[in-house]
Amino acid sequence: MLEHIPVLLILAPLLAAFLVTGLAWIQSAYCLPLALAGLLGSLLASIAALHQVMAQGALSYEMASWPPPVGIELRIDLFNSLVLVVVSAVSLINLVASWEFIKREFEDRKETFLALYLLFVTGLLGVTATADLFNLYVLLEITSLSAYALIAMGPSSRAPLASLHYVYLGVIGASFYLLGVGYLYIMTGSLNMGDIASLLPAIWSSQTVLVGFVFCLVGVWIKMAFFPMHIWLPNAYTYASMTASRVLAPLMTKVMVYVMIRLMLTVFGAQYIFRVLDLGPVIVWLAVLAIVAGAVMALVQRNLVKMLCYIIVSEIGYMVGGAWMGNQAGMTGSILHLINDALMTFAVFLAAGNFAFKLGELRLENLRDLFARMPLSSAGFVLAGMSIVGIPPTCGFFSKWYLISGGLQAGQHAYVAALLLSSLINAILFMRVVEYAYFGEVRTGHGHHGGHAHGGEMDEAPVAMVACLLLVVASLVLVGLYSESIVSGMIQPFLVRSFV
Amino acid sequence: MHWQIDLFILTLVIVCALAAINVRDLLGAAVLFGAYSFLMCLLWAIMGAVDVAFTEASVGAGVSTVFFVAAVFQTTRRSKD
Amino acid sequence: MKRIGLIVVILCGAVLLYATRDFPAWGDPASPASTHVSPHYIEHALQETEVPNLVTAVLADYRSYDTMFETLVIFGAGVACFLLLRSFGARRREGWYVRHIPTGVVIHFRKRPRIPHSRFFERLDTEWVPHDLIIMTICRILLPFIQLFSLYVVAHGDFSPGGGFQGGVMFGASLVLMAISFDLRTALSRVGERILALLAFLGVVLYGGIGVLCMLLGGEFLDYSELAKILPVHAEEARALGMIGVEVGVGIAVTAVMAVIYVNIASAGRHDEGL
Amino acid sequence: MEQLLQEIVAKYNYWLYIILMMIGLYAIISKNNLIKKLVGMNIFQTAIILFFISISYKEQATIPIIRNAHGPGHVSPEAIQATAYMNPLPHVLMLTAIVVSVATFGVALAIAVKVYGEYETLEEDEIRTRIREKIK
Amino acid sequence: MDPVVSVRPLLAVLVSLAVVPVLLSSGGRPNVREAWTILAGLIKFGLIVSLVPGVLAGREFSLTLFSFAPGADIALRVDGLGLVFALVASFLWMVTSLYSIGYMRGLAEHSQTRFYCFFAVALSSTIGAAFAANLLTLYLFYEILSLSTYPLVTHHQDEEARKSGRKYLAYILGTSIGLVLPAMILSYNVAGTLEFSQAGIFGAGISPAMATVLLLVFLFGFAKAAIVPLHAWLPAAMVAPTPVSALLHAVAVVKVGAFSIVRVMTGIFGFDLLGSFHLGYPVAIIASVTIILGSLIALSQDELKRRLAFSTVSQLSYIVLGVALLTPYGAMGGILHIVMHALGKITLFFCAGAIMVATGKKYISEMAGIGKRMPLTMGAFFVGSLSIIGLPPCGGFISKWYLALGTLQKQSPLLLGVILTSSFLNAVYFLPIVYKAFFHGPSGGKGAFSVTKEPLMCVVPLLLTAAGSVVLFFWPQLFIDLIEIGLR
Repeated sequence: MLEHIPVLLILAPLLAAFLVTGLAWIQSAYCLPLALAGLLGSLLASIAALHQVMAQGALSYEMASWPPPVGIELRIDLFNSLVLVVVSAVSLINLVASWEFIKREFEDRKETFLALYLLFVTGLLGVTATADLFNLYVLLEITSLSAYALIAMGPSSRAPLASLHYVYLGVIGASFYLLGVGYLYIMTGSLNMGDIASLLPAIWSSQTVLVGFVFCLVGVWIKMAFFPMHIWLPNAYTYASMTASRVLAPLMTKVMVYVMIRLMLTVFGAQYIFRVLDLGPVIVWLAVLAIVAGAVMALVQRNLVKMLCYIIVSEIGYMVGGAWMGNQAGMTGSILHLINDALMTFAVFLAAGNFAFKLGELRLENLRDLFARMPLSSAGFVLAGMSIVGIPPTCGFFSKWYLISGGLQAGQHAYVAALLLSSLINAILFMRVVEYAYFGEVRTGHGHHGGHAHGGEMDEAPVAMVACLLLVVASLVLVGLYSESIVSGMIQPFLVRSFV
Repeated sequence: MHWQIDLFILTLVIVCALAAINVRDLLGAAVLFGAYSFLMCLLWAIMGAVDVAFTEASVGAGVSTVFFVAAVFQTTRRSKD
Repeated sequence: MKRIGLIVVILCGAVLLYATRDFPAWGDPASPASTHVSPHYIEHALQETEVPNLVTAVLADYRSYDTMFETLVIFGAGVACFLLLRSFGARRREGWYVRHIPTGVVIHFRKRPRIPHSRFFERLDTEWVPHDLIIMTICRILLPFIQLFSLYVVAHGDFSPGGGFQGGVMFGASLVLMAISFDLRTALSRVGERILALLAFLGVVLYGGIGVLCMLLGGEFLDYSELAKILPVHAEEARALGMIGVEVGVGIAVTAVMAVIYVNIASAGRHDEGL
Repeated sequence: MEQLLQEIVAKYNYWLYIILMMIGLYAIISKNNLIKKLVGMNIFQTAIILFFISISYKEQATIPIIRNAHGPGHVSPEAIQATAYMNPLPHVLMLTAIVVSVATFGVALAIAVKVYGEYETLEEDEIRTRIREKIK
Repeated sequence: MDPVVSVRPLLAVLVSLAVVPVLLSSGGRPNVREAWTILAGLIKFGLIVSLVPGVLAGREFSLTLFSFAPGADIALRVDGLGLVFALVASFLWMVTSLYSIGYMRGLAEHSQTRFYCFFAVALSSTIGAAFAANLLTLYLFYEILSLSTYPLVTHHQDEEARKSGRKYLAYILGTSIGLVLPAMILSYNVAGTLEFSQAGIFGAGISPAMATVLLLVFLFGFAKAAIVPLHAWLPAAMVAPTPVSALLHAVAVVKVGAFSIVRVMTGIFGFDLLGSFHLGYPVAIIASVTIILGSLIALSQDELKRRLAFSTVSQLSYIVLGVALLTPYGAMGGILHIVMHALGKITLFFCAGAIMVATGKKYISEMAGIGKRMPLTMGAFFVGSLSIIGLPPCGGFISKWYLALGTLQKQSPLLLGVILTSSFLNAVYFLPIVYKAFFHGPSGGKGAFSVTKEPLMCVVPLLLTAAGSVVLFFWPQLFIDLIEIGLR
């Protein structure tokens, strides 16, 4: 079965999704175990794939045994195996953590939610694993379609509208991508990434290729909420059900960043992107704008989740800027940050979800005395926040290191400045939350009643939610401390051909 | 194939598209949108994409329009633009 | 907003027009798109799969993995519509309308009436929808033909335009026609929600199952030629049979999902009254 | 002049698809009515499909179904010429794209119905005032 | 130097971290909690003392924990300088723990468990910073220290405390992220390593302009050293409970800042490079400005803790000044000042806290005559002031002596003048307090002080540190040896 690993990791959640819809009408008690089994299967398969890739190089799977470019190929190399592991792990952990929450929010429709959730994950895994541009589009649409529905199901009355706006922009994004693929197809006649990559150098000067690339890129940017195409994201993720945004926020945008880097490095090649085209400086400036705008917008938010959403917008700026820096350090930083940011965002959203489970709406004022009520969740939140700010030894620091390093090497001082500025603003943002949550007025008046003078009894979220949060937070530190092995073991071998 | 027919239908398609987004009645827009889809399907049939034309006829001109009408039935026909 | 829209549109249009200068001329048989991969399909598909309709061959075999996800998109849309709209609670309403068929008298009830189970009474929708004997009768006659034709489209997809998707949409449309010409309740009493869900499930499982079966028989995922091991045919015919199998799966799933989407949108998820 | 005419005949299809697409894009961005935007979205998608179909067209070629494939006097596999049939690949891709667009359309309509249930209107500006009122 | 791989430095760092869960779980029982705190302090001090003979014998204990990039690992290394700092910090932690028991219980503070936990974390990171083998590790512990002291600063949870906390973090995090981080990465890009070494890491590959910019960025970036104009957080942070001010703002936090600057100048740039680019002098000037300004502002403060805070601002720059002289004596004096100032200043803070606990008084103008009520406390205060001023028989004299020698070596009468002026100013703002405390009557008439006796748990520690200050005057040799090893 080993040779089937690339397809198994997609099939596991897919079949689970089918079976869940079937079982929901017959014996709904089996749905959750089935979904968990599916996600676990996909996690194991992606770990096995990572292992195999590290041992013997990229895996290629010819769908229906037609060799590419005639058939569709799945191709797993160092880069996407890493992303696959993150995607499957995050989705598995989120399901474990959110089940109580899902049960409460969706009551009689939780099995349907589960099915859509699995479809969403399947889509993400498929997008990451495929080596076919059109297949990527189809899977992207599966992901988006389930995301639209998951967001529209939010408890807030504004959720459907936010989701509808996401639909409009999402469709524009996907269509732009498709159009770009069409342009590439008209010039090369192929859809397979590797095949196109081998055909492109002959027609580098073609305007069609350039425009195709630009449209692919803009499409992907819309999907990843790159400033100024980010307008759909904050509302969508804020008004969605926390159970959904906990998986959407860390994965959706990051997988799109993956797609962008894949397009840049594998399809078009670093040579074309950085030498033939001279878009780097312009896009880095856009990234600077994204970083600053995201940070500033985050400052004015009074809603915790919305604030986190704007932080995502600025983090997207980090990654795009790093990727377009044109040197190995920047690209390394971008890829490492992709992994780290997925974990960091996941951790803060897990914590926010725990808060929401107990508090309902997460306006900053509602967070008073949170620490006394939910000490573990808040501690997890603070650690995750530290990682986003970039305090060592959490992983956020190490990816920032490479990003800044890349910026300095490329002479992009504005980017470095923006990155530092946004780190500082992130620090302010998280300190503000901490002030509300930890250092509100002591209710009994300070200095006259020893011991615990905090108001509010301890009222922590369910065990599974807290345990998952702590697990993810621990992984933030571990990934940080072992980032060297990720960089030298996986990212740099992948990049070595691109940056000589 | 005669490019004159092609051009004629293309023009009609564009007219239908403009009408569909400009008519101030959603039910009217639904019908015009159906017409647009059907003309498009014709165009594709001319270009030899029979399978796609078939699909567009059943989906675009058929089911999509029905969904559209159903949605208008559940909401409102009113449209300010 | 209008101004932003105009600027974006003009910008995009200009960029796109700029790119067309490089395009190969329209209909040029020597363009890269027509010479790189596609000749393989045209020249070898018949030999390799025994299916003369090249689109079907590419759709259901060479790029069957895409098609599986295409089915999945439809399936997902059905699930999504169900999740979004289906509400099990009854609508707050002004009353119930019941018609006594022989006299044509319509009675309005404040509370839910207990209608005697007889063919003399029928429930009417609160909101007026056209309800015409002629339409009903004609549709009743037409329905079987539509459905038969859609089955033909599915089955004959290998040789002529059509296939699982088109056939499925037509079959779904026939259900929708039933719901429109009679009313939603009649349609749902023939093909209930559970049955639709089960059909959708069966359809996608049929597709995925064939793929997995190929894998279990020792081939790659969706490599129908492996089916020759359990069918009394040779590998190329097995491919054609596999294609029919998945097309049927697509057809079933699409039928069910089209009906689900329609029913949910038309009744805003309450499944009692609607267009 | 001759050249220009040739250029027009060779490319007008592409240009018209661009016009169509821009109509759709404009509608998505500028229309106020939520369902109108969906119409624009569909026009936008069909325009792209039109573009792909244009790619697949070949002069002097027929629809991509092999003639005389089976039965007596059937064509030998070696005799099939790639230039004799349209390129089937874009057709396949666009079948998928149509399906995707109808699925998206369905889901979007469902969401729009939900939005209407919430605000009793489909006009964006009116919805915005409702939201503002609610916050107050 | 022979390097020895040893886990002892790591253990020394982790001890107080490991005690945090225990503290958390013993939240309800203060005695258990404080017993653990002190026990951890003893173990930590013991571990650090056990490293002394080895270092004196010329060994270098080191341990690489995680590697991040070549030359930028997360690694610990014990050398003379680090050991000096660690010894002082861990010794004073024990004393402070004792003191805080008296203080916190005396004032019945809330959230004491949180207080002890973050105290322990702060100590861990201080020791970590002392033992850091490279700039990356130093930065890591520096940041953890900043964050873990924030809850201590905001301990009172009122508006003023929150404001000060904001100010504190804004200055500390702002500079460390905004200045140190890019400077560090730039240094790494230039040099390819961040490992401290006497020769510096840059070699010939750096231009004078770049070196100047980097040095200045580092100097201001380590804002914990409170170089003017980045000193404003220090007086603001005085809202914290006194043990915090004492340990963290006289010893741990500010000294980590100064120590980081010392490390950067000795280990990253190296004296040779600084000398050849003539970078010592500008730094010395900046430090001198801080010294004089700090002293002048201190003169005008009426709140005792604020006066001490500004005094700290000025004294910290002695350390920087000493190292910036780039002479052996100067460096010796500067680093020795870490030790001497720590003991002197902590005594003064303890006294301020003891007065606070016993009488509730915060302002100097209210303290006339207090010496008669609290003779032990004010006696210790006198010793502490002497040490800060730099008069025998207190440790401060030794460090200032070396500093003065350093300026002479450098042949810079201006800097000598700065040191002398500042010492004079120190005397002007400290001695009147003592004088009034003993020889004036209370301004508000007899019986203005409700205190009957000095709180024991407060007095014992401050006597200990005052005695330590005197002892160091007579036996400073251990530290001098260690620093010599460290600077070799």
